[in-house]
Amino acid sequence: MTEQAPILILLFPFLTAIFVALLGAKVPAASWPLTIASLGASICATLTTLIQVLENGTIRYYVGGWAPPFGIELRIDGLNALVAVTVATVAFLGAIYSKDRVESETENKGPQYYALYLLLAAGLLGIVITGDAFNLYVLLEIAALTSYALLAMGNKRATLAAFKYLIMGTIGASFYLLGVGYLYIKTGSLNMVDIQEQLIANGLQDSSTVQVAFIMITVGLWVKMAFFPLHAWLPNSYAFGPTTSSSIMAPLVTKVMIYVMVRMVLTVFGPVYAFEVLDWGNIVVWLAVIAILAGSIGALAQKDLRKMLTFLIIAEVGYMVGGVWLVDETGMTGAIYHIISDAFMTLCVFLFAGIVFAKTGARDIYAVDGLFKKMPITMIGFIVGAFSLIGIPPTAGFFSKWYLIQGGINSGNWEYVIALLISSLVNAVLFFRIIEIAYFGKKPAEGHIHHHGDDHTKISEAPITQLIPLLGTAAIILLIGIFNKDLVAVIQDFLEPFNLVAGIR
Amino acid sequence: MVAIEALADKFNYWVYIVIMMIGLYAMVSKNNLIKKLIGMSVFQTAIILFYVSIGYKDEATIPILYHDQVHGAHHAEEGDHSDEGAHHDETHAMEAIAKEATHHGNDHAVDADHAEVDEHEADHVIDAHVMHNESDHAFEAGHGGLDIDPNQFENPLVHVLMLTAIVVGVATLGVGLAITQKLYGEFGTIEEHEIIEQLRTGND
Amino acid sequence: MKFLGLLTVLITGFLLIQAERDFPDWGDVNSPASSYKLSQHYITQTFAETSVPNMVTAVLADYRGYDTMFETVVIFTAGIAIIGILRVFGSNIKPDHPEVVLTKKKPDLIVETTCRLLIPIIQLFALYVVAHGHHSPGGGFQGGVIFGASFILLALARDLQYAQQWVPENRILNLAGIGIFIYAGFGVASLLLGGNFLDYGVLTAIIPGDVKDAHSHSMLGVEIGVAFTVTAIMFSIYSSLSSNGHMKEGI
Amino acid sequence: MIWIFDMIILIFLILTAFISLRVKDLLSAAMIFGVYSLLMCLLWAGMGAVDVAFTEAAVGAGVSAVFLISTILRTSRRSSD
Repeated sequence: MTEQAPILILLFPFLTAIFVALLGAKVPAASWPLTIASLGASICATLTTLIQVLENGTIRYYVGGWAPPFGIELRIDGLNALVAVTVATVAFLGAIYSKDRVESETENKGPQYYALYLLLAAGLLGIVITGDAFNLYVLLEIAALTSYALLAMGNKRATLAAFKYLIMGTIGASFYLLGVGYLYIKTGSLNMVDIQEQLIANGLQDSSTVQVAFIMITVGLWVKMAFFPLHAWLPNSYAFGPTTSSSIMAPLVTKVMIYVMVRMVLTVFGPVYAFEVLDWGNIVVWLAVIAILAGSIGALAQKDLRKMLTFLIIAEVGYMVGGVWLVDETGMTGAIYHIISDAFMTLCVFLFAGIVFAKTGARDIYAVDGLFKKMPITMIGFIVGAFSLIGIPPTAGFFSKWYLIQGGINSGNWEYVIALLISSLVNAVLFFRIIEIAYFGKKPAEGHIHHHGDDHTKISEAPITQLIPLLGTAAIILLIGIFNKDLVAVIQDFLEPFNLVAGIR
Repeated sequence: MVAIEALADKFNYWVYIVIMMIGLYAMVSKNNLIKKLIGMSVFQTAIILFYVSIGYKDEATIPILYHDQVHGAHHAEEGDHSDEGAHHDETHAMEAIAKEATHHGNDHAVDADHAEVDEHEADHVIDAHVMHNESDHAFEAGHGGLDIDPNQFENPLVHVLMLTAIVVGVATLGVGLAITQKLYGEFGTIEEHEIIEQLRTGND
Repeated sequence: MKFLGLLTVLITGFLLIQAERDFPDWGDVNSPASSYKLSQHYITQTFAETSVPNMVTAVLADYRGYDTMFETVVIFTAGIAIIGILRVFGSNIKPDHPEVVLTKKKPDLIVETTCRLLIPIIQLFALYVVAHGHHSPGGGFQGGVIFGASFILLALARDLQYAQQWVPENRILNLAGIGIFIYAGFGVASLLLGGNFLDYGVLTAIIPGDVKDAHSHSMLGVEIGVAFTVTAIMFSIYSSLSSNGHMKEGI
Repeated sequence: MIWIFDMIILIFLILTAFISLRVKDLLSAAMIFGVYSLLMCLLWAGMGAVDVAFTEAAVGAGVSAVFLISTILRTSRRSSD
């Protein structure tokens, strides 16, 4: 059955989602175990695939038995396999966390929530493993529709944000679709690898249609990943949506979009086209610098814990977009590494924010007041995530930033290096402030902000279903950091054929 | 008249841009949520118009085979099996026949020399996809059993893609309308600026 | 916002016009999209490989069947999403917003008689569209929408509750799920028989006929699955939207 | 002469798209959007995309318009722009 592993990655969550939606009306209690079981099975499938990829190289799975480009293929190489494992694991951990919170945060719509959650996971996994440009669009829309619904289940601010997201997301996806249409009109193919072969074979390097296709696809994905000037939909939707929804969407949706961008740049258009023929690497790096700074400044201005974290996501997106466009192998390695480590550290801090919200009912950062004494285990988990976001060794965040900075230095993009350092500094300020409040309690001068009175005495350690995902995430962050050499080896194996070192700039 | 006809030739490609921009403008700058959603639908149909225009071919017909092509095909295949040994070098013909033969293998294994032909065909099955030669696209009648000229039919692929896109469009519209109703239930209005105003005065 | 909209439109429009300079002529048979092996293969080989004269159906349900399965899932997702967003379950039913005043509809003789005559015909036509998708335009999706529309017509002619008596919401959701299970079932069956997912060719073991027939019959099967889901979800979406999630009078 | 027919539809398409986004009454907007979808469907049928046209006739002109109208009746008909 191992040669069927690629399709099983997707089938488990997808079929269980339908089952949960049907069964949920009668046996709501069965939803959660089914969700966990299917995501666990999906993790096993992704790991099997990863091992196969590491042993035998790229896997090409022809759905329907039709050879590409006639049929749709799932094409899994080192990059997808890693991202797929990440997506499945994050979804699994997020699902464990959901158990206690769903009923209260989504007005008793547990079964629908789990069905949508699984469909979102299936959509994202499908995006990651597919090798067909149009198939990616369909799955993009599945992921998008479920996201809109998961967010709109929250309070009224989240509903408005979900509407904005719907409009922006549709614009992004439609731009992507249009870009694929332009590629199709010039190449006649939809298979990613085949598109690139046709682009080279037909000498379409100078075609203005292909250039616009590249711009449309990139901008469409930038909208979807909330790259700085196009980020308007993100902060409110993740900050006010149900904590359970944002604990899967914040780590995954933007990261998967960055994966798609990397895939488009490397596999569909090819690094030579994307970096040499067009040569707007510098502009994009500057845009990324602006995004990083804007995200950091935005985060400094926030009093709301989750909203602060959403601005950090915008800064992180800047890291990765910049890292891709540094046009340097180390930079690209760092960007891909950061996709993985950022998924886990975002999950970690969002889980923490969810736990704090669940325990205190408050959204602002002073809600953590004195939590070190009341919930020490939770705080340990949070500190690992926070240290990783700041970039303190041996956490994952340190190593990915290390590679990004190396890439910046190698390619001479000093503005990017400086922005990265400033952003790390801002993260340090933000998180040490939170840790300080949690450890020493808030200062008297700040006492006017929303006092919670007697709540403080009731707060105790979080329930086990919330602790396990938090601590699991923290452990994974440390593991990714400690085994960074192996991870980087896999990424560099993947990057080798693209030959990013030689001949560019 | 010729000039206008020439303009009309590319007219589709112009019109989709115009419609798309109307839709995009509505999505970005209208205040009313339902207007935004109508704009979204207009925007998506414009993209579908673009795709359908890709598939259009002059003097081609809808991508459904004619009745006599379908039924004539069976006869032609049967006729071909007798003298197919002569056409081994014809990639196209072989590909079609090879498929046929493997599919119908049991039905037609009557000829004495059929076993030998089958061997040849088996080789061709493997590389049928690879050997597909794109330059000579006209099928000559009598060679491959199915006398289909690709230029006779429109490109079916874009139609398939756009069926999917229409479905996605209506699904998004439905979800958008549901969110609109929820917002109306909470704010009592579907004007975006009024909602934002309420949020500002209500919470800060 | 107006300025922002105008700016977006101008930039995008400029880009699209740039792209258009390099397009092949309209209707050109030698454009890459038309002359590349992909579309040529579909046109010339579809019948030989699947014995379905309607290429669109064949490509939809077979060559790109994976896409179509997710297209069905998109519809299903929309249905669940709308229930998740709008539906009000049990205890916390809020009164309707005062602005919306809906009068209880009295059955109208002419409308009702017309519908009584029309609905069976519409449903028959829908079944024809589903079943005849191999030979004429149509297929599971179109047929499903028409079938769903017949229920919507019923709900419009009388009221939602009347239509709900015929097609209760929980049953209709089951129908939607069954539709997807039928579709995925063909895929899983081919997995179990040793082929790849949705490889209808290996289904000769359980479907009578040769490989071509297996493709053709499986396509009919998945089209029926699609029709189930689409019928159910179209009506479900209408019910939720027209009653604001309360499943009461409707419009 | 088919292109004259095409041309007329295309011009009407632009007009209906514009008007449906322009009218202040949302119910009219929804109806005109239905007309727009129907014209689009005619155009596609003329271009030979019968399956797409069929779907658009059922979805765009039919079900989408019903969805829009039911939402408009459930919310409000007026629009400020």
